[in-house]
Amino acid sequence: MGIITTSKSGRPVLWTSLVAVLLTGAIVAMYLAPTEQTMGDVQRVMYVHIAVAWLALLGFVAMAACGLAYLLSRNLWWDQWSMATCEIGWLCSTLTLVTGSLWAHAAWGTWWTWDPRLVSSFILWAFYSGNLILRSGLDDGPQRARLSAVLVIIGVADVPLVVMATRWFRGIHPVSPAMEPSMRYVLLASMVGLTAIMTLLLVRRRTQLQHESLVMQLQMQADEN
Amino acid sequence: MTNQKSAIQAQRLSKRIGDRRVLREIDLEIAEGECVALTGSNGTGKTTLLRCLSAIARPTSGKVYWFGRPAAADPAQRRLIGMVSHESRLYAHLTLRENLVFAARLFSVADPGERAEQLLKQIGLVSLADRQVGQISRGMGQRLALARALIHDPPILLLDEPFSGLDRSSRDWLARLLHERREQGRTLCFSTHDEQQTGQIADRTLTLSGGFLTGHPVVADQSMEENRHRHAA
Amino acid sequence: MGTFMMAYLAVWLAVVFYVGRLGVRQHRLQRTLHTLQERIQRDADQRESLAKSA
Amino acid sequence: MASKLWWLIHKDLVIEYRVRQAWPAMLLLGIIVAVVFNLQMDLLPEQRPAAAGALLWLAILFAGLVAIERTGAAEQQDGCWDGLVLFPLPSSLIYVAKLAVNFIALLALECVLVPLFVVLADIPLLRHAWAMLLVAVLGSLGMAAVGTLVSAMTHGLRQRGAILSLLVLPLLLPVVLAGAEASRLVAVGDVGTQWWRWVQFLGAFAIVFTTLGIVLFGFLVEE
Repeated sequence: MGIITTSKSGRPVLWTSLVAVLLTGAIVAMYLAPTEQTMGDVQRVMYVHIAVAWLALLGFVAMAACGLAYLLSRNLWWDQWSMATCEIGWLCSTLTLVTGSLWAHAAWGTWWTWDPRLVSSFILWAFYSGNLILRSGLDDGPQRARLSAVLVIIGVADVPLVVMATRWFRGIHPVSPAMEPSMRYVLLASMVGLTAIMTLLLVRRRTQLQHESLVMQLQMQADEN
Repeated sequence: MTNQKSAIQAQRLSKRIGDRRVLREIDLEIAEGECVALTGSNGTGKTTLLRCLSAIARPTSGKVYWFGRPAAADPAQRRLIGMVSHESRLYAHLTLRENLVFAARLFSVADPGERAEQLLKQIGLVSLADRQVGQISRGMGQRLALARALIHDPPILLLDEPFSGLDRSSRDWLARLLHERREQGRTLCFSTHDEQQTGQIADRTLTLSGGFLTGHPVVADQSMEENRHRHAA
Repeated sequence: MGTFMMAYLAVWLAVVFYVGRLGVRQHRLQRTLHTLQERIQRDADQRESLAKSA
Repeated sequence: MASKLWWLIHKDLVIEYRVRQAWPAMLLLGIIVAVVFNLQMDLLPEQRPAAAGALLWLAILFAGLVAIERTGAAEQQDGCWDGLVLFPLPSSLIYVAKLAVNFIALLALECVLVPLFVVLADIPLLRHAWAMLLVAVLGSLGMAAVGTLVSAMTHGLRQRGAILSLLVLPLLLPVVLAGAEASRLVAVGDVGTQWWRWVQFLGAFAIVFTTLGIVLFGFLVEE
């Protein structure tokens, strides 16, 4: 029964590291990184934007890998990872759209345009949302794990095709802007920091999902006795 | 490991549907040529057990064997099984004959048209052969569903509540038909809640309650031999 | 700088929101577990007293 | 195996012919969408092919969803699906049969919509009929491959229609884009290397998702 009592001890570590990483990131990005010449301070948005965009993409691939692992092993452990990744990935994907939109408003003077890169990140967000909605329509258990696994595998096969199709339609999104070395370091640090935070949340959520399913099993046993 | 003489064998079969553990580690063995009745009150999982035994449903854990081979391994194995459920599994908008011919074709029966005709005669519905299934009565539909399950002459026949909803003459007809198949050495397993029927037809009665089987689910070799002799006599 | 602050705030809020949600679920889980434990204990006591009286 | 595949498809077509559960609704919706879209088009002649190409494929997608949603409608009554699963067939064969039925339905839809667009939008889609046919065939194949798979995935869900379109629309975006662009090139008479690239793209899409469907369909239908 001691499964959940361990959870309290992890909390201060979680909070401290979260606050520390986020604050350091903000200070570094605001004061240490050089100001970009043409864009000015607006360019600083990139440090978060690229980091969450990278996480959204990474999460999608990781989710598909978990789905595949589930179908091969039929171990619900993988489905818990898949579910946790989906939630965090959805969060990062939403943040990608929000931060990107803020940047676009400052740089291009519009909140949204149908540029290829934007279309593909929107589609990514739609997949995450679709998977969450599909899951919410199904009961906990093997069936949900199976269907969601198939969906994310199809999704991950589709994303490159979306990117290709939209890119052939030509676009205005900066592909890889030239950066000073110091900017690169700040970006790298920001990516590592945010990845660490999200991984922490992911692991916590996965553990929680496991506890939830354990409690459900206990409840089932109690009902039967 | 698995007994060569057993037509169906289930090892530690469990099935969970949603939050319910419908079947709990069931061990079951049915010998070739045996006729087994499955009883239990409504909602105890007789249908689920039959669905697992026919490999329509995938067990949560445990294995099912048909004639010693894992049931789900190869789709071609499904020829060993015929099943009648309480749903007819017939296409309402195809005619009686079309339904049988379709099933015969997908089971690779040698002459589908001929086989369909033969079965229609056996169930006494030749005159309605070109009527759509949606337009015939439920009782007739049940007969046709049985014919559809027998289309490939399966060595194992599973029936889910075959007697429910039948009138007296149909019951007798069905009992005769089951008896006939047992005479031919086919394996039968049917679920029912009618105790009277079981005594007349079945060699063995198993009762399902609370997810467990009672009766004599696993037969020792000797008694299986006895059963076979009894059939032969 | 304003745009950057807004973007950063968005990330910050999202993380806070998610951690909050984790906390709420954890709390609910603890409560469910607690009532469950009580129930199991009660059932066990009942069985014991039944066995004694028999 | 091929003859069994044919009998599976044949059965669905016969039932559709007798009951008319999907096709009339699909075709009617297609026509209405086509007319409504074209009401809004008040463009210069040189802009028309681009707009009409995109609208044509959107119309196909929306109307096609009707057929996709009713995939296997014949099996949904009287436990016919269990009967199908009990046949000694690999589940991939059932997938291919259902895919073929949807593919045929989409082709029928295009046979109505393409001439309708020629008339309503006044663009010469049929000047290079073979080129248009190739685009239509490959595009429908990709749509049917994805649609059949997602339809099986959402089978039995509450609010199935909404979830189905929610999942299918983003997945089929590449087909709509490629179909629209290829149709535009056909309409302006430029069936050269650029057109061929889009056709190849549609072909690749169809191959990828048909293969995925054949591999993954078994996971969707087990109970």
